[in-house]
Amino acid sequence: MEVIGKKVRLPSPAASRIVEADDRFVVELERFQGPLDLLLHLIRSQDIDIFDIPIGDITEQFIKAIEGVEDSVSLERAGEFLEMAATLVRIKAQMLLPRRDDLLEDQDPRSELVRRLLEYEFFREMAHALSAAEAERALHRPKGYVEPRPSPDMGELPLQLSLEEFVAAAISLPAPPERKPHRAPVRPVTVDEKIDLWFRVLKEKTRVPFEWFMRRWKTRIHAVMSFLAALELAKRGKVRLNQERHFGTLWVNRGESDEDS
Amino acid sequence: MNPTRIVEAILLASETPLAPKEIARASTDLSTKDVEDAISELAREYEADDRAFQIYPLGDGYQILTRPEYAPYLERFDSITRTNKLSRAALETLAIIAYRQPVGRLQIEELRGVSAAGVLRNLQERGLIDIVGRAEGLGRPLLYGTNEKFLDHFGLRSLEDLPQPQELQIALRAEE
Amino acid sequence: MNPTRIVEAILLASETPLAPKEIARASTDLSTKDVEDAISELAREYEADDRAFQIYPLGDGYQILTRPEYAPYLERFDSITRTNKLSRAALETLAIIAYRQPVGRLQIEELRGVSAAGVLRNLQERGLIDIVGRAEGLGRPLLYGTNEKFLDHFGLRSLEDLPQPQELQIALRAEE
Repeated sequence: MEVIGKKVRLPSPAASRIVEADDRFVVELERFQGPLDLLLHLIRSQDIDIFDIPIGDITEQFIKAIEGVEDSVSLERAGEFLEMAATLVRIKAQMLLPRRDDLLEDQDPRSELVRRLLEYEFFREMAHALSAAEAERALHRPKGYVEPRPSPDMGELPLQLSLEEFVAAAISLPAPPERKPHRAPVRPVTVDEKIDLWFRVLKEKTRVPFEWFMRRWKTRIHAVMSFLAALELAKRGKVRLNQERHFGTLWVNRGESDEDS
Repeated sequence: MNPTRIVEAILLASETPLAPKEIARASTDLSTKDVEDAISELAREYEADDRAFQIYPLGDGYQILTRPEYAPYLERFDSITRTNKLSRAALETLAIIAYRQPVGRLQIEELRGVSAAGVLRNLQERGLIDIVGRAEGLGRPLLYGTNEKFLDHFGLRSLEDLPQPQELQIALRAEE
Repeated sequence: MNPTRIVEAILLASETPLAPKEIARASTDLSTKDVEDAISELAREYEADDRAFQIYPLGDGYQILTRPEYAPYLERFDSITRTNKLSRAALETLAIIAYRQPVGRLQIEELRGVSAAGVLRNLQERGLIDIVGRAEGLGRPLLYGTNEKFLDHFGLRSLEDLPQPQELQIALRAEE
């Protein structure tokens, strides 16, 4: 007998690259299923060793790719991308920090992310295999017209159900499913906005602890953007960052030439 | 490709009877005459092979249908495959309706976390529930309740005789 | 009546794949074994006669379907419907459910890094997944699993027809 139910085959590795390595900084976010998909694209399209991700470069590329994310996708999806940006920045910061002696040598801050990426990649490949199986199955059509037949009168079928069974079913009804917790919409925030804020604050004070910024906004994305803004300003020489001791307060100091932006 | 086989595939897969002229559109190599010949050829084959189906003319089209002598088997098959027992989904839905009536579809779906449309139809066909009204508000959704047949089945005189065990979740308990 | 013909009539008149056990209910003289023999016999006949259709195994059941080589001829008929292709989000979510079932929404969201509520509702409406239980713990979240219709949609006999994770490791390494 001929069989549809052949084993599903995996796509060839080449076919599994969803997007070619076109200009990798111009990515249309809608093409990606989410932050993991985008991240995998950046890694695979540049032949980067997934077990040794250059987190600085990738973070920069990722943030560049999601610039203006709030305009191109829904707020909920934007939040998903921004959350990943926050994770990347955190990993990057952890890699920069000096290793504490009490931490194990193999505690690579990237390992959890790598595990998630490989796991996601597995299911992404599976989705490809399923898609091929779906297309093959769709070549077969069932009988289009099935003669209507008088349906047996259900009302006349004897019903086997005791009151005990009925009450038992009522008792076993679980409590209603959990409601999705309401997520406060994330107000989109940009690095530029934070840069302006640093300038304004540093007009009045010569130096500000980074935590002072963190305290004012509870959401992670504000912290991330503030941090990125501080890094950007340090790069441009507008501010100096210093830390008096490891794991101590990170100070943002007014730079020497801070006349304008 | 053999035109007779193309016609066979189309006749099987079509939801409506198709006229030879329409079938001929499947391929530029196919004339209406070819299709008519193919249909005659298929009818002869099905007859000679004693198939359980045949090609029947309907309006100006044709369709593959089972032969009438198999109708009793189909009927028996239908009535046996429908069971005398309620599915788990139907049973739970019936419980929600019995304890919360009058109740709308959305409330039932919220309590069970799944779509209730099919189950509600099934319970109505079995005659255990009725539409008892409409709610206020958007779209004025239908409200369901149990009926006489439901009470009769369990030998209850009224809904007040429905047991109210302690273990019933709050949403189903009678309001004090 | 010839049991092979009864089975043929029932298979032709069904909209969904049928298991031999179900088909056997059509007649008291029909055992599951008889039905299985009849299905093999019919498949041999359709093969020998070069019919445009064949009997295909899908999940636990069997269904008469057109052969793939006729698909191009069926495309231009409005009366022959095509099943809509699933979105990538739906396919990825189904892949996770197929391998990790029973699995809850939060696990799916963790794996894909995106919200799953809309996709899950969509897959449930298409009948490709079922709620198969509830997890322990806070809120007792719903757990999802694949069903017979899932197997049918992808032309699978069982979940074992899906690639094994080990096979994929090779694909992963090959790409590095």
